[in-house]
Amino acid sequence: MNPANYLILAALLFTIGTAGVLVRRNAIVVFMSIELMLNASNLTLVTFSRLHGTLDGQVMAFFVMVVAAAEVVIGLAIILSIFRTRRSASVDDVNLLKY
Amino acid sequence: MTHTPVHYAAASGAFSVSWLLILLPLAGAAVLLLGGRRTDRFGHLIGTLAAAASFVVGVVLFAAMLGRSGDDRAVSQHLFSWIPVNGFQVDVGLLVDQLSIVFVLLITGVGTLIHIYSIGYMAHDPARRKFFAYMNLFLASMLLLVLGNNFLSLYAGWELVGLSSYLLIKFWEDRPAAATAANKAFYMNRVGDVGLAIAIMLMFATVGSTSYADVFGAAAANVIGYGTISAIALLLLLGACGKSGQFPLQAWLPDAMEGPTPISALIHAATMVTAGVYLIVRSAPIFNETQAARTVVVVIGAITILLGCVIGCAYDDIKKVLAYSTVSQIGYMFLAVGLGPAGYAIGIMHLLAHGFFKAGLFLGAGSVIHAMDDDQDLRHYGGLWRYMPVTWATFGLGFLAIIGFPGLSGFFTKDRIIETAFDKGGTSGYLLGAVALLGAGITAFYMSRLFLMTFHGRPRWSSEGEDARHPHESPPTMTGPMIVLAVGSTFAGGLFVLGHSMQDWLEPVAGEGVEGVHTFSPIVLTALTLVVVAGGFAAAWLRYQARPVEATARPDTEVTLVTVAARHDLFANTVNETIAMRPGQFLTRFLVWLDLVGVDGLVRGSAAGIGGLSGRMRRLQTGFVRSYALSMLGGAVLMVGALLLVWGG
Amino acid sequence: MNSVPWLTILLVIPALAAVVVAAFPRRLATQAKQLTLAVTLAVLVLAVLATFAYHPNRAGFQFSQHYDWISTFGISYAVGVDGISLVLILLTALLVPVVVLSSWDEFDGDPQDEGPAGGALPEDGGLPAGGGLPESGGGTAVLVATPPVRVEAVAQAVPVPRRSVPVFCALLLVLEAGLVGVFAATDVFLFYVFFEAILIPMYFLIGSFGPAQQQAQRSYAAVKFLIYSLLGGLLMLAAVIGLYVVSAEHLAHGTFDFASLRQLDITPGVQKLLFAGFFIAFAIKAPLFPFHTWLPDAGAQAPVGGAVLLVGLLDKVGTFGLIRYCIPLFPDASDYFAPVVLALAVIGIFYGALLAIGQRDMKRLVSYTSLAHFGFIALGLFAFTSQAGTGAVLYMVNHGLSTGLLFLVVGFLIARRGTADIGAYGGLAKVTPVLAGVMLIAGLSSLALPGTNSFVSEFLVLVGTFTYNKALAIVATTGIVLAAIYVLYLYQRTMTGPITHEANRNLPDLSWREKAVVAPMIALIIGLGVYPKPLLDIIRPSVTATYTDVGRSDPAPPHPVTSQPGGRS
Amino acid sequence: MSAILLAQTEKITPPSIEYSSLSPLLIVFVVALVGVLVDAFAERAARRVIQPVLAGAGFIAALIAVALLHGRHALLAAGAVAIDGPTLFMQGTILVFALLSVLLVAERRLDSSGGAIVASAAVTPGSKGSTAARTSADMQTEAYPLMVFSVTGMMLFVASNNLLVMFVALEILSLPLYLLTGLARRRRLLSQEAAMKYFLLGAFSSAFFLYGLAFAYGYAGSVELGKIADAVGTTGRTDAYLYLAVGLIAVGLFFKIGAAPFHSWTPDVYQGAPTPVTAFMAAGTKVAAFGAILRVFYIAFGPLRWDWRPVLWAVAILTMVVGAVLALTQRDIKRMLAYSAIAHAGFLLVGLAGTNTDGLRGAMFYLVTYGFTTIAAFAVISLVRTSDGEASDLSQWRGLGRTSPLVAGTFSFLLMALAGIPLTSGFTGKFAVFQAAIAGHATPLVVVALVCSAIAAFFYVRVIVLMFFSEPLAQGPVVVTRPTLTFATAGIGTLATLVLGVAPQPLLDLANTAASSGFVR
Repeated sequence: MNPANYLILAALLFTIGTAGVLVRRNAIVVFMSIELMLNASNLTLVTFSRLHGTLDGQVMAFFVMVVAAAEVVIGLAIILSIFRTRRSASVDDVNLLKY
Repeated sequence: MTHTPVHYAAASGAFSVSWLLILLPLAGAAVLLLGGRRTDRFGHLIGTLAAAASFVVGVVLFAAMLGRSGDDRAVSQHLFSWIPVNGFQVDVGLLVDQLSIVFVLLITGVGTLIHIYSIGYMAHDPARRKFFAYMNLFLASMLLLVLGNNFLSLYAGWELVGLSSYLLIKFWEDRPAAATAANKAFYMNRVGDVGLAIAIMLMFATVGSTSYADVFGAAAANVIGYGTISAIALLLLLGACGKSGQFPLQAWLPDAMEGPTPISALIHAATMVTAGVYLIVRSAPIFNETQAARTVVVVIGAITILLGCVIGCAYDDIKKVLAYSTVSQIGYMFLAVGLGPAGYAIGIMHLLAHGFFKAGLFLGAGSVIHAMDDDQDLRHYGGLWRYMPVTWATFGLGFLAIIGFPGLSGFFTKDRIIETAFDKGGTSGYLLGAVALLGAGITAFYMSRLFLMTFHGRPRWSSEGEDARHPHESPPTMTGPMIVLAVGSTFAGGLFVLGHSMQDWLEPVAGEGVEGVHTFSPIVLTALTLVVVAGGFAAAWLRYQARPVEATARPDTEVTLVTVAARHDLFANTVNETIAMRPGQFLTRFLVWLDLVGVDGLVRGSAAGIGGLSGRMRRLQTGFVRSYALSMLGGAVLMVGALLLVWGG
Repeated sequence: MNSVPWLTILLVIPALAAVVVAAFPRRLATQAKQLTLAVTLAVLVLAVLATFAYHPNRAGFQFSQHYDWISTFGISYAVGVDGISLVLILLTALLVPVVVLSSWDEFDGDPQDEGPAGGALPEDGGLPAGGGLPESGGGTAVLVATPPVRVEAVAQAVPVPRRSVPVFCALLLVLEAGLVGVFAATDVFLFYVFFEAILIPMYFLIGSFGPAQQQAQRSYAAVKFLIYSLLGGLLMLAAVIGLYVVSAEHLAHGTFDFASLRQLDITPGVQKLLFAGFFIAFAIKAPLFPFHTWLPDAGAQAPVGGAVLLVGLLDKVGTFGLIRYCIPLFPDASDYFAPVVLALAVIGIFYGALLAIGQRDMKRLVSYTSLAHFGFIALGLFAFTSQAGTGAVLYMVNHGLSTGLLFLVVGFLIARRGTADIGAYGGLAKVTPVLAGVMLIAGLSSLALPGTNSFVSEFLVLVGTFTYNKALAIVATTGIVLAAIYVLYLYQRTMTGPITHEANRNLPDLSWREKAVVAPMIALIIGLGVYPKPLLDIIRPSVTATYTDVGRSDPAPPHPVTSQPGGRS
Repeated sequence: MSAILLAQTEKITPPSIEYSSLSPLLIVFVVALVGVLVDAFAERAARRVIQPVLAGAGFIAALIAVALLHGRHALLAAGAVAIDGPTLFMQGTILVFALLSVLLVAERRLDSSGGAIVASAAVTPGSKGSTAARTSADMQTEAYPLMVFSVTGMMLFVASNNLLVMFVALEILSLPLYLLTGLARRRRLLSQEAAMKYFLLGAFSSAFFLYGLAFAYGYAGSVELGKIADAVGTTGRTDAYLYLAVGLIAVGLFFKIGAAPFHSWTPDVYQGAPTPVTAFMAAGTKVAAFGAILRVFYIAFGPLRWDWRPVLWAVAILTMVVGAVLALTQRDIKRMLAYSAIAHAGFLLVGLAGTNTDGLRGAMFYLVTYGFTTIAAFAVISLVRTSDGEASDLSQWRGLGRTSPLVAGTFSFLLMALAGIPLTSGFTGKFAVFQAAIAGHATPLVVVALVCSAIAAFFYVRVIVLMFFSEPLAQGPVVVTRPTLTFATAGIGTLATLVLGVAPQPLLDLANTAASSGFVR
């Protein structure tokens, strides 16, 4: 089938991810949405890799996964510490810093 | 077109030190001002000495000039280069010629006398030293004015006499009236000075020089366009009017009487106020070229004569009356010099004669005021001749001189003016002659009024009661100068006219005094004049001698409109206020407001605007992660969109 | 003798002295003052010596020095003087010691030292309205508990006396160095650096040494002054860089060297842009109408000494820039914009005079008179005749003297009565005759009375303008009436009439120190009025050269005399 | 499918790596790893000594390595890393700033309780242990290895010649920063909040970057900057992928430099993070991010410059305006400096708008000057304290010039540098970039920039007014006089600000040679 469809799918995923970041309040979910965006990029990479007939894209996807994993660690640490302080993971509760 | 400058003889012998004339009084002033209180005790002596010394130098120079042959009597001396900028080369230089020497003698002579007089008059004033300093300063400035050999030096002297006049009018500074009068005098003079300044610029723009030699050379060579030269002449005239209190700039002169009386005598009667006449005669080569300007001069002269006389009749303040008489007498001079070569010399003659008798009159008035405890109201005088005979005699001579009593100086000089006015011929001639004649009559009236109300009739003051008056004769330091001046005013006129002596003397400067065809034979005219004068005197006699004088003037409601108008200076001040002062004040207030609200408001407004913008934009920084993300997304979309547009288009 | 690096010496001495003086502790105030006075006097002497070493009729810059500074941008430390800058350096060297001496006691044991801030919020220091912050620093205050401040904090926070004499002296010295630099620079970048650098000391002079009790107005004036000038300066920076880029296009390597820049022939279009950049900066600095509104505030809020330097010297940088940079570098643009400048100048003459008449605060009044004077200067500069130009440059010097003296006198009055309000005075001529006399002399010089310095310059400006454009000159000339009014009206209100306030009844007359301050000024005012030739001979060649280079020559009179030009006869 | 794989597996050959040329990177990386081990094994007291020394030594060593490498001009690791003038210049700069920041972090005498880094991040604010955590003398020494890791990322970021490496570097430099932001000893809540915001938004932006990378790959079939440029240059083929790539990658990079409208994190994070970390971020991250931007836009998208210039202009203007205007009404001094940082990012973009070597030189010079000044400024800020930490609220600075003139004077000088007053490095820097811009026919942009700096000057001046022209508060802040390290840092920064303002020529020469050698590709 036409690989372009994969690109469209990826674009959709990316959009969903973005929307998630904007609309969801729970920090964890927001973070998951970001992960979704990363994976959309991965899908795009892989698709292009297929289109170009080279492996580079797929290799890159691996890199991205590793990075994403690292990001998860840091992210969860931060979110957790905040959660422990405030007993809430809502990103809307943290807005002391403004204006 | 080029042309050669007028030639003046080089300074040599006595003339090489003619700068002493100016330096001596200047040094006097400097010593007195810098010396401070230390010189209080003998300050007046130094001042008088400086004046006298200057007078001596003047006499020496005069003698030296007599010793020279007619055509190199005009001596020009280059002192130093003042303002040299490429084409614009102005030097400080002196021109001692027949005209200026006459003025030098008048200024230093009368000046010295009045210095002496002031020793007595200001004896009790704590600031006498300063007074003499200022008078010396005035002498120096006035001498610079008449001696300068270029228009810029003249301008310098011109403004400096304005300064000394200002200083002396406000000499009693704690009197608000004095301060105001001084400022008024300076302002109105400045208006005139603007004219003079522009005239000088125009000369430079036309001839490339401001020295008499070059300018007059050009004027004589008749290379300057009529329009230009008329403009120059008229601008000079504006200056002259300002300085000489001629219509329409006369309003300051009466107020200037706030100054001490010797000042009124020296500056505002004898010398400074006649500077305008000097300017016109000095610029004869220019005025000769432009009939238009001369016409304006005579018209102004004529108007001022009447204006002065009429107001003079209405005042009860002795000094104000004399002031207005000065105004009208100078009007005569303007009328004369406005008549061109025929009148220059006559104008000067009347100027000199006037210098004597008006100075004498003022000093006399001063002595009266002194005697009456600084009361200047004629209506509080009367019958003073018994108490102050010398004053009465000297004043009387001056009075006779001014009304033109046969044989006294006024008789010669004023009659010559009337005569010349008629001789001008044509309707204008008759008109001017008539005005002059009428003026003579009115002068006779108000001066007689003044004289009679002061010295004759029954005293309107009491020697007892709370404001008791003990009139007494003044000390010799005061009477002495009065006597000298009386003598002067008696004989000066005669000397001048005797065999055209004055006219011939001034001929190189003022040009050939053309003896026009007589409209009337001099005898007839003289008789006519005498009749008119006698009429004036008679009227005054009937009104103020035959009948008793009220001790207080009648209120405006009971007198004729003319009198009311005259009492209000013919509304000159009202006019000035409505056309100049009020709008000026309004404009000033408006601009102050505009600057604050408008110009600066713009500045402050823009600052406030940015601040407000900042205040509003801060709100966008809500502190919510999601809104930050939204703004980022928005930015991303915009950027990518823009790029895609670039790609598409 | 030109081997002597005069300018660098004049530049370095005050700069070093400033560093030294700044290090003085407060208790050595007197020594600081003495040192400062000595240094500034030394600078004056050196400046005079330099003037003797200067050859007026030699073309181009003299005492020139040239060292590469930032070669990447063709920037160099290049100094040199022509007649124009030399006289202004002389003026600087003269006024600074005068100011030092005049403000000798101003900050000793100031009663208001410990005074409260007068309830003035820091935001009054020029924070735009509408910038108020209801919720300061977010909710921080709410959540983060704020335990009471520790004791030593309180102990350390006690306000110390607010005016340090050494600092004041240091600022003056820095200012002097900067001014010498700005006039001596022959490298446009260097000029710009000094142009901006002198703002800072003046900013502090206004901000922390102005009237003690008016903290809010002081800050406002200082900030307004700084930001206003800075805005102009930054616009000029754009033009400066533009000039560099243009030079880089014309020459092999871009440069800021003035001499080589004026050789460029820049296309008129570009000239106009660059001219605008420079002109606005200078018009703000000078100031010309309508960029003047910072001046009255700054003039009124600066300490008297500061005001003298501000109006007497700093503002000259603007007019100096006009003739040094705008006209020679952008002749076509100067032609093009001349009508605008002349119009602004004439407006300024009347606007300044009328506003001066309307003022009730003496310092503001003097500031506004300066606006009128700067109108005359600008008029002279853009009349493009050697007379007007020379007159204008001489006017810069004379204005420094006359207005400087006027400010000093006003300062003396304020020092005695503590207010600049004209209404608080009256009838002082009887109480303090010398003071009154000095004020009158200053005033007369300000109204350009013949015999005082200003007359020479003002008449030169007018006559020069007259040969260029009669109408303008005539209109401008009528301005001298207004000058008479604002001066004499001020004198009348303060010095004449009866004494209205008891406080005035026994004010002391001028002290010896004060006399020593005004004496040289008066001597110069009269001396230069009677014999201005020495200065004119220094200024004229440079001005003439400037105008000849841009192809301007004086219009010849239609009917010249055959004899040698001038009034000798 | 599998056939292809096989075919390629045979071709794969390990790339040759010139370790010598990578030495700076490797040194720092190794130091970071050692730091982790030290933290694991050395005991508390020792760590606080070893760690900073270790980190400092590592930075110095790396600095020497960089110096030794000067003049190198090569692509390494199969074109993944580029060692050339700009790289070395910026790596050096980053190392210097890192060194200064380490000094700040190592400061332990700020007030009664240790340094700026929290004793144990795990303790919940408000809980029993929290006060102890605030007052206890020790600190979370992991800060040092984290900083070193971040520096590694930065150095790789400016050196990466390959979008993927760049992405990885981006994460390496960001992740430690996220953590560091959360380590403030005082105002824990703000610190944690800042960390979270920074993290979420950072991750968000890197997602954009990554997506852009994918499109770049899709367009050119490679993520090597040079190859992308060739694809544009040789084939001249341009399609939507390319422009999507430019846009999305730009988002990621602009986020890092805090350009509007991607700036919103900056004020919050600058305010919340511990001051030394803020200083480190402000100086280091800017250098790194600009290094990357320069590389990407000059090499990969160089051929397209006429297409992205307008966008760059728009962003630059918006950034300058937002920075200058918003700073006017700030009350918190760190927040104000954050906005000023945004404004400066705008000025730097103006330099880029010239798109010429002058721009490169100017930008690099500007980065150095700005870094020194801003580190010094934050150092001074950390000195002015009340009982609950730094006197961050502007109103507390009133009259500081009277109570402690030296500190106030220094700070005023730094503010003037930021405002760009002549004879400070700030002016020279501005001059350098604006000159480039005008030479590159971006004059309108420069005029806007200058107006903005006039507005900006206003709020710097306001602080000076506060410190000098207003009367001190009765209970004003105290300037702590003990912390030598902080004083040293402030001193060095101020000195550099002065020297670079008066005698910038040497550094300019350095930047010039670095820039004119150009990017390797």
